[in-house]
Amino acid sequence: MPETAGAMPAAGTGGAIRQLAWRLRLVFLFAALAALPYLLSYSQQEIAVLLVINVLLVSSYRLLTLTGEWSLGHVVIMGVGAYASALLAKQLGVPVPLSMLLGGGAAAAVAAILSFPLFRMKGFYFLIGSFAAGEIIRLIWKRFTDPFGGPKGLKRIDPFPDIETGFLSIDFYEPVNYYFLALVVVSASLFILYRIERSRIGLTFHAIHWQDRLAESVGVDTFRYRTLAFVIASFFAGIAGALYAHYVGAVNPTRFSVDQMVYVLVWAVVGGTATFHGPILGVVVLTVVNEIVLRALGLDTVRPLIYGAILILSVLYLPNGLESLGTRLRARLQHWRGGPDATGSEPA
Amino acid sequence: MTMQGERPILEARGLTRRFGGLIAVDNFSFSVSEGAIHGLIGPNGAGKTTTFNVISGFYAPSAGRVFFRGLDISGRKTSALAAMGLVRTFQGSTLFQEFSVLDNIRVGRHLGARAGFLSRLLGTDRQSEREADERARETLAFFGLEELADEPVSNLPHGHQRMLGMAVALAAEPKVLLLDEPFTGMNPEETRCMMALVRRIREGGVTVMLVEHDMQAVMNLCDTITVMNFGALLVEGAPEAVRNDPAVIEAYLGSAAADGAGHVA
Amino acid sequence: MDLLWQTAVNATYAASYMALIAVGLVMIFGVMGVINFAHGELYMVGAYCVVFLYAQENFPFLLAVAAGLVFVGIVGIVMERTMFRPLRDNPLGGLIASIGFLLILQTLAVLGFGRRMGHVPPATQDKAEIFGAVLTYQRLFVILAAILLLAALWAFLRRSKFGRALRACAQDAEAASLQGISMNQTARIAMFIGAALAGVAGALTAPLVSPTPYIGHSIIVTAFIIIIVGGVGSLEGAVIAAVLYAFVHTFVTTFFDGVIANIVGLALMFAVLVVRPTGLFGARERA
Amino acid sequence: MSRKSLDRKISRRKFLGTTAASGTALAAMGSGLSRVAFADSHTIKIGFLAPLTGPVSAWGKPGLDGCLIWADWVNAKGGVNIGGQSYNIEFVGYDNEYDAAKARTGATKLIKEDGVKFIMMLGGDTWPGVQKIAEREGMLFSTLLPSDLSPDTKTLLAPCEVHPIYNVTGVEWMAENKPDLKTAVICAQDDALGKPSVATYLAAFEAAGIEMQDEPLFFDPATTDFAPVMTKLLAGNPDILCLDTCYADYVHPLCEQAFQQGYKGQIISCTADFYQKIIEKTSAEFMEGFIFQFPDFDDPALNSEGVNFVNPNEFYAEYAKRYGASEWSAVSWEYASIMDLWADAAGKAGSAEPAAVLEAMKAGGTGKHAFGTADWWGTELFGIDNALVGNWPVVAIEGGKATIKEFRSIPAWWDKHKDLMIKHMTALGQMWNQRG
Repeated sequence: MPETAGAMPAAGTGGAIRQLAWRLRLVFLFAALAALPYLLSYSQQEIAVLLVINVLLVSSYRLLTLTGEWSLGHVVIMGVGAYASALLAKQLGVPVPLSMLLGGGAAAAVAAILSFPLFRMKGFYFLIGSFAAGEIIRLIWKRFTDPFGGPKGLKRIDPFPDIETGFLSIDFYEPVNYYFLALVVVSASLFILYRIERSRIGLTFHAIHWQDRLAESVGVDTFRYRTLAFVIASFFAGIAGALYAHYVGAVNPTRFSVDQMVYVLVWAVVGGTATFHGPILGVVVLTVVNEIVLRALGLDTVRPLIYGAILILSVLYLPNGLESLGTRLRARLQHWRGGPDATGSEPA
Repeated sequence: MTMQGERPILEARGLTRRFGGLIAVDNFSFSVSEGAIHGLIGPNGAGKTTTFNVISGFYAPSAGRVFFRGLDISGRKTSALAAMGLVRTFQGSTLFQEFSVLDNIRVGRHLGARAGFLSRLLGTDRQSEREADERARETLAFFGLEELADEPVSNLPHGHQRMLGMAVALAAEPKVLLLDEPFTGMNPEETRCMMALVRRIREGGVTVMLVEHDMQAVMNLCDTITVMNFGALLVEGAPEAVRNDPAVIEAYLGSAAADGAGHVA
Repeated sequence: MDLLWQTAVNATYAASYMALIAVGLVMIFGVMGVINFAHGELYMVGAYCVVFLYAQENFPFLLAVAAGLVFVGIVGIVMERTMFRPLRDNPLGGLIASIGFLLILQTLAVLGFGRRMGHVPPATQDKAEIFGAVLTYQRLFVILAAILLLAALWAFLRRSKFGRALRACAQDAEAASLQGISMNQTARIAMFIGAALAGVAGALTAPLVSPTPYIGHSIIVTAFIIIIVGGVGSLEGAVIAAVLYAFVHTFVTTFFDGVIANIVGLALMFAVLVVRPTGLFGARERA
Repeated sequence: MSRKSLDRKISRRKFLGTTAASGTALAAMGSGLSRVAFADSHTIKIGFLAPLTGPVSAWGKPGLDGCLIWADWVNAKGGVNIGGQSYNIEFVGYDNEYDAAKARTGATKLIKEDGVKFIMMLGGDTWPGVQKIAEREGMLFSTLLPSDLSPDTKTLLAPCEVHPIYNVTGVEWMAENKPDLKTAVICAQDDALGKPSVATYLAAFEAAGIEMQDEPLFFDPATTDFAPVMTKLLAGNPDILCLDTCYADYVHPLCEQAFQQGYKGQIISCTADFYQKIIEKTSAEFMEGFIFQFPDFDDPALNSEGVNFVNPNEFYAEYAKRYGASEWSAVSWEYASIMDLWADAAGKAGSAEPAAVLEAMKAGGTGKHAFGTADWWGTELFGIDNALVGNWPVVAIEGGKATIKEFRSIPAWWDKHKDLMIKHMTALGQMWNQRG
């Protein structure tokens, strides 16, 4: 955990150089992300849009897991954002960008309410408690046809409004445009999530995870901080849900079932939750494998089987996630160079 | 050698804690004077640790009250007590093993480094964080650990980990520090060093209450000693008085005879 | 036909197979510390054992059920050996692995038996009447088998050395290993029993449900609710919660409707969680 | 078989081309990649966008299998003649996993990259994800679930199974031939298929003067034990037990329970897939007279005049030979029958372009439905007349064999009783203007 629990970037020249390298890397990353859709086919651009949304979903999930609690309700919370934003836009005519923000707010509010029963529980009990809470929310969507649309859910959800000025015209039906919209929203969200984790708040989350009694003893209100993590994570999950709803144009209770939650868990664990980028790596790699590679191989019936095998093999042979591959590789490189500080210490 | 005031800073009246049918603490009362080093001793299973857990808010008392600076604090949350200045340590090396030494202290500075959510996001908490870091380093220097600030805790030897545990608590700027078995498992050299530290902490104006097995250390260190047995008060007084009290001798001998070896509290 | 009695008979049957499934799930969780998401698929595999051996190859029903029990138990051992043992210190990894495994089992069932339902003719169409309520021998058989198997399990856990080891491991794996109990051996037996119970439930009920490769999903959600109500660490709790859930669900279905029954089931689960997070019979806190 | 491997080769090549695009390939690719490239100008591609894996795949995969037979037969005869030119038909499948977002991705892939001229879907949850694309691209789509239709879905057709309207034919036939049956009960799974079907049966029962003994009983789709459901249904000794549009894995245990709990009355259901297996679980006597809506395709009555499905008996035989009789279901022939309609319209239009085919298909307000010439209909129920409705078979089990009793007219019923249908549909919130 040293990387994430770490303090502020160290001062001094070494720090400045590292910071410069870090910024350069970011610039390259964004250049690559900007170029990406032009390398993809149209339908692959569609996949890229969903992938970007899922990156936010899984990254927000990681923030929740920082306090040591694993939820099975995160996708339902995403659904709360999706339903709220869709309903606000459809029924009350709230402009879509604003409704998305409010959708995130609704998800955060639901999380805040749920935290009262849920954070009486810890560990495994929290896991199943969040599952129960999620099922109840889904049942509400199914039962109350007005306004939630029942088992069929909502459709014809207002799309993100086109931008139409004299010289600039952006049509968000085009996946490439929505990709950039999602990229901007998700990058901003990831930046905030990253800042939170690197701030004292993140340090406190980690502290609660590893020794909640010790944290309590020095004045950390663990209930408040667990709630805070849950609410923040839920807010961004809600934003992801809103991005999804106004892109696909339809939501239904099945879309947010525990089956879908399982995928989020899988992305996070296969990617590795020790670092910020681990879960992102997980969702990107697994999506590319499942949606592009396996489909392109023309495998239909056996696709789930291969995917399942990949899951098993990856947790068996990469227990710290795909991200540990990078760490291992770096350590190997350092070893070759004979570098003295191979600080790629494995998380506990 | 006393800076002892007369006003009790921490007081328990009729404290009782049951677990199911078992009574771990039974109508137990004591009071700790401000500025004192106060020892709480007793044979294995006497209820010392349970008492500690009740005082520090991990358990609510089944009956009775705890007062801190005249305020009824019974049943308040640990974190709220810490905010009031009542901070405890843990047995052994209970630390954030995954963090660096400095980060442990930084968590300990939780209360001292307040900032709003937005300022954390925007980085405008830098001022208060810098202060917190300075204070954290001062705390480390106090324990002679400043060289190790960036080491991962898991690399530290046991003795240093014990000191760090105390440093984390001290970083929270307590008025009363509750030490849970600070000397257990230490060699005489380490114990001596630790005792000196406890005295220096008290000189800094912090009242200390400790639970301990090491009789020698307790007798040498404490101004007042409370002895409990079977969850209840046996004797309270100065070390010499307690040492020679027949009831205390009886309790320890009895328990030692009945106990055999290797009992865990 | 007396509606009340018939409903009670229906509920007893439901309780029986649910108890088998839930006890298996608790057993695996207790010893392994892993939530076996593939548990519903183990039920499915048990059912398809009967589809294959009894319906397609015409072996006697009882033999097919026994084969289902043993085969799924062996599948459990395979899971233990290949996945859960290497992931013993990594419960989340175990969870993910079980998800991967369930995808594999589903796909294999589709490849082997088609994506539509499997057909199992009843072993017997005879039935008994109890106070005007109909109880088919097929269902009676499930009830009796469940009682017999659970009683045998209970006796096994009380009497045998393995039983003590199992309970010790479930209580505290570290202490158990200090007492010289082999964790591997115990885990293997627990996995065999836990999986076999799910498998035998599937095998027994195969003629009464229409097994599809995807039936596991319906099973695992119900099983989940039951073990939450009963307390995840408690075998007795699982049995009692299965009975409780089956009766509540069956009676509400009969006197209101099936959807309301589901709502009541979920509400029961949530109420238990709020009032007593460890479940009605789970005492221990397991973080 | 060879077709499959060909598919694979093409798609693999495309995949390698698109993902391996490194710097050098960048310029060449650009957005031009999404442009359609025909492998063979004498082949027309048809998209098949349905769940091919997962729990709902039983509604998709057998349909694609049926379409492959259809294509082999048509291509063996030289293909479809469009504007004086023969074209082979090739199906391109995309597994949407019954997910709206994946359906959207699949639709754009089929349209933009595979260049299909027509896309067949199961519909349901997946249609809303595709709707916008259908509008924007003007692509012609078909669905098996007409509840997807609404006034905006101009290019979406429900040309085969106008579920659940045809269920009225079974009730009407039953009321005429078994007039002494007076009371009924009904149960259904609580989902998008069950509810409109319940409304239809309620309307049909009311039209036939049959009285409901109780409110409809809804159960959760995850139900596996149907004893309590049946106990409740039979509590009032009804004359008629209606199983609505329950899926096969509900119909079987429901029948088994009805039999075991001593029911002796009439059963009516939308489907009775694998009814021979139900007979095995119950008895021939119990199942005698069971009424439903889906004929066996080896039924000789399907060769009668007016039935437009080509060689139904041979089609079934071929399907059973290739994939096994146990994979056969209604969707096995339904998608293929839609292809008959499409090929006919494309021939008439002299073009495979979606707009032209759509126009030709709906010309004159009638079309050649699998079970006979039918009307484009639906304005009052769906807000658009894109559902093809005509005769539908009423099937009864006689001597252990499903037998077509009659092809009965849905429009004739509708003209007499449409108010009842609209009343019950409205009560269950199933009218097009009540759906989100």
